[in-house]
Amino acid sequence: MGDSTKSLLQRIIRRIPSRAIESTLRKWGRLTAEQLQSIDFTQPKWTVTQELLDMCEEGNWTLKFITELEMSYIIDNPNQGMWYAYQLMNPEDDANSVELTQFKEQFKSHLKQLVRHISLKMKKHTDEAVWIRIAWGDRFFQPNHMKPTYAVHYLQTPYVFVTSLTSKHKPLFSQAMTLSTRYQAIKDANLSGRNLTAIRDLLMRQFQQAFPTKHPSPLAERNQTVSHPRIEKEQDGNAANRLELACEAFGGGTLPQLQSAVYKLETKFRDQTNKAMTEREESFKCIVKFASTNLLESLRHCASSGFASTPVTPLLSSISLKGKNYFVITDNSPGAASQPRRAQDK
Amino acid sequence: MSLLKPFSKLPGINSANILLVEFEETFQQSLADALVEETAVTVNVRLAKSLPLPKENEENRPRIDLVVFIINLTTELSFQSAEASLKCLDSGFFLGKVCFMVTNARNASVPTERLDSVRKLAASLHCPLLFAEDQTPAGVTNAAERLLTILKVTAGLVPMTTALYLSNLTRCTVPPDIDQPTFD
Amino acid sequence: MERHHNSVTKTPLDRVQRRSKSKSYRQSLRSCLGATCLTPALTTRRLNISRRAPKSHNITEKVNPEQLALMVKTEWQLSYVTPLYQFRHTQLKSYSRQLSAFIAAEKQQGLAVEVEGSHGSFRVSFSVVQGMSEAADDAETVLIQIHLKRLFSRQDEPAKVVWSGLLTCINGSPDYLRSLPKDFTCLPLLCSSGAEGLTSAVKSWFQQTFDCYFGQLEISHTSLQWMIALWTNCQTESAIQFLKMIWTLPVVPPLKVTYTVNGQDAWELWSSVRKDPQKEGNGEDEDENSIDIEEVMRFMQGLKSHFYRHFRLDLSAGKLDQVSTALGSAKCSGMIKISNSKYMISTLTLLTECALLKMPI
Amino acid sequence: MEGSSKGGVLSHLSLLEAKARSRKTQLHQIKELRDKVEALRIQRDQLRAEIETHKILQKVRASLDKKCTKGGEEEELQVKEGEKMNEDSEHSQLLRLMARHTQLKDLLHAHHIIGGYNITKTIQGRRVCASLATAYEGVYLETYNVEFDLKPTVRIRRHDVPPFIPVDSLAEQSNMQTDIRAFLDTLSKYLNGYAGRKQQLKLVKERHKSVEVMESNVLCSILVMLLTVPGERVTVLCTLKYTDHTRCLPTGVYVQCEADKELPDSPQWKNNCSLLMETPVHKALTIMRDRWIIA
Repeated sequence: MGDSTKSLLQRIIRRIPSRAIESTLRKWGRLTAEQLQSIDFTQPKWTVTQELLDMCEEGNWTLKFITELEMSYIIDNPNQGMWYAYQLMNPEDDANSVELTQFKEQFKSHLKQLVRHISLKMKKHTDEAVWIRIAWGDRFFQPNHMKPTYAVHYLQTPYVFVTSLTSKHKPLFSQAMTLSTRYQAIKDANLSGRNLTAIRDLLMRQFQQAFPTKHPSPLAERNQTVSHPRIEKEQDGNAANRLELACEAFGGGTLPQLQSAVYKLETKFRDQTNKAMTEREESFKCIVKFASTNLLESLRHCASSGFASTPVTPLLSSISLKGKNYFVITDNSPGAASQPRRAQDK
Repeated sequence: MSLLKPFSKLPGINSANILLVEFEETFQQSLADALVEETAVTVNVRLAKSLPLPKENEENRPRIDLVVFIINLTTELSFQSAEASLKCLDSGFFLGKVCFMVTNARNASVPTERLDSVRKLAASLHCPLLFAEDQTPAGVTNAAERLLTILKVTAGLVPMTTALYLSNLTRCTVPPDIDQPTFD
Repeated sequence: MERHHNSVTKTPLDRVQRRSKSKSYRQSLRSCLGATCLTPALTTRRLNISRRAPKSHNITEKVNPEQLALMVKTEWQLSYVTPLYQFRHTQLKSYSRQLSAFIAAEKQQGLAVEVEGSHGSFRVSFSVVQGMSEAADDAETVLIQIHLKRLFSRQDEPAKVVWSGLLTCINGSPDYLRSLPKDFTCLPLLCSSGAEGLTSAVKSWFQQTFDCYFGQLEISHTSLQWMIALWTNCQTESAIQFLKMIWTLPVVPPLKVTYTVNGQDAWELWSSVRKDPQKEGNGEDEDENSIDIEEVMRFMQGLKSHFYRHFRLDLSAGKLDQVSTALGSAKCSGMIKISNSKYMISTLTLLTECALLKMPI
Repeated sequence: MEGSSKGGVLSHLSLLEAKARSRKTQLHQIKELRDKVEALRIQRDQLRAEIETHKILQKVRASLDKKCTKGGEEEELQVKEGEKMNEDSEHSQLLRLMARHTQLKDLLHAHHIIGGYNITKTIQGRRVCASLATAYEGVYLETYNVEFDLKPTVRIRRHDVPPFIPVDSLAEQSNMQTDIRAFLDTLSKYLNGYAGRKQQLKLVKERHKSVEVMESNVLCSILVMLLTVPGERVTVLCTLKYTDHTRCLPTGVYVQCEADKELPDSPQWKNNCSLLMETPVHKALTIMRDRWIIA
């Protein structure tokens, strides 16, 4: 037991960058002021780690302490792995009145019924998010703290954000989640990314969407760049129109930092100049991936600069409209040639 | 489709009007800022992404003395867009009032074929082809100065020369071996 | 990057022997003059506008398997080399010694030959790769390897290869090769892999010894499109599995588009844009299996239009950065990996051509 | 001239050229400044004229408003004919129209205040966008938008309502095809309820430093507070539940006290509970503080 505690501590410290170690330990609050003072954080990381390990041994820290440290670090730095969004479906009547203590108890008891060895830790963050850390074991093995699953849920919302959940544990997690939130089902929301805040903002609609209103739009005002009186833009109207449509499709202002979107296209190849391919029965299979440091801003720029035609195709605007970044596209009715494609769920 | 005509309007006194057409709309802005610095003549700059120009501006648009197509060699679309826009110009412009300006010609990933197509296009229309550096301020000023030299002539502000005369001297010619491999 | 039509004066012209144009060039000239309309946006000048479809070469029988394995598994950085003066394939042993000594001297001066954790001595070996050359005018391919013998290693431990380079010329333009004066050997393509410091050391030794010049060889947009077409054309003989293209669009922040097409579907599109050989009616054996730049462009157009139909986004606005299939991958920065030895020759032929275009006349 | 011998003739020439150029720009600058003075003068005159017009406009407006309150048709005629309009009769028609315009604008504003929705048509009437403003105690809070497709059926295309407000199920329940207004009314109630509760929570945190908010959620449908009874150092746990999400008042108040089990049943606290049920929480707490029930 002692060894696993120490190796977990070692592993966590390894993940934390040197400059963040001190602040993380302070936040953790398990070290006394003297202990904190005795550590020289300017030393190389491995000496700091050694000192901490010694303290761990002296203080007889339990596994619980260490997992707390990990959790507080992950909550502050969530953008480390891939986060997947899940959507809860068909709420029961009392779904809206689930409260924290009730949820905690329920989730714990449901999961413990399903798995014998499991270590659970829940914490409510300042922004109302409930953070859950699960270390999975099974009938014969103790919980593996090296690869814990993290889940983030905002009570009363139908979304759950999960990282490092294996397919083996997914049904167990899903069942406990649906039962304790008083929903009937859970499904993949087809949205994933490294930036938790981005996928959360996208689904919770916490980004500035542009709607047509009677009030003078701030966009138009912002767009009026002071230029020289002798320079005139001939197609200023078009440019403003493109920008407006682009903002309507992807949102205005700073957009959630989504990094990629994937489309699996299984549609027919249609081109008037290419008869052979157009007449072909099978679909043309391809996968298109868009990637950028901020995908939505890139796409918005594409549309406003004219690289992408406006109005923006529903395929691209669905990313922010539906809050998804994985799409499977098929021709929905093979007979009608003029039917536009529609994004379908996986 | 409305054609842009070179002689449908009267010229202004001591003024010259230049139209910059660029699909990317990036270089034209800095170039325009440099062009209006000129104090000897009043330079009016009109910016466009592509032709034709919108009808509603027809009234207050002055007579255009020089049309410049800015082509960024790194993208194919830039050339294609310029090629499509050419169709909206009255043939009168091709008597010395059109010129091409190419950027990013030194970029190594640009296939030589693309520059060749621009050369051929310019040569077939008897227009001059200028090369410009759009990244540095010095490059922008330099490009603006070269355009001003041509503009002053095409606007009729330089005595003893005409646009047609100048274009005979400056128009792009295709080297005779453009379609042949270099080694022979 | 120097432009070659400007550098005509740099080489004494009297040394270049004038020759009549070959038949294929006259054909290409005729076809370009014939096309009076301007709409095919890209015409070609220097790169061949038509080339033989890649035949699978049974290279495994001809080339030493060990050398072949090295060539196939490595990702190479490409450079071009101007013709080497007084290079002799017979003196490779002596070159090995000279280059070893050169690197040792460089290292002594503390110049940048340091490879990580390299406390030991470098040993260079030059060897001829037999069975690679295709045309009679091609010089034999030379493989250069640098081994590192660690200072405190056991006697029987084999020296580790830390750098390899391949100087090659496959199907080089006979016109150009024959026009070279007698003492020059043309191996225009250098594929190198290993530490940067060693690459520059090798380059500077070559420059001093053979009076040549090295430059980075980027793979242009057109060449990448050629690669796509040549590889896709192989589908019937060995599956390409997928055709992957990576484009970058110049927006803020830059947008990377990865477009991966199913191998079989790509091939069917390719065969639909191929010219009907019957209609051509030339009947010449030579032309039967040739691929035209127009076909390549039509293929690209087809791929782009399928993309545009879905996303209303014009890929022409961007830059093609990288292409890959199961047969290999190529990046515009000049990195190449050939995964299937069967088609190595045709890929190297294209690259040799690219490198020859950088040669001074 | 010494410089020229050092740097050569050409550099000297270029120096002269630069000088000449800078002189030119200086002259140019002076001209520009003059132009600017002229422009500013014109602007000043314009502004003066505008003020003048505005004054007249206000007079006209006042008379219009008077007429509206009286509601007499005859009086309108009277106003039209008489009074101060004679001074600049050519503009009178225009001025009257302008006054009417401002009046209508104010009416529209009033309409928004009493709960009307701002609806915008887009793409030739195939879509409409409704914006729902929320307010609490006279303070405008966030505005939410819902965009509808009108054809082939009325359908929500997109919105920026937070996910814990059940927009989709509200849409299903209401008969949106015929009565979009009813749907907007219900949605607006939900949004105003949410905005009100959120604002209350904010005010509690701002104004009552001694009250510790133990728990709340994104929907603000639950509020657990730790209250301190002054003097006795007794803490009381007070839970407010808002099961009706359209309202800003709780549907249930529960009080617990570790130290004094009897406390919740005391008449004073029963009184407090009913106070909390009937008054917005931040106000109720203020009252309780004033009565020295809590610190």
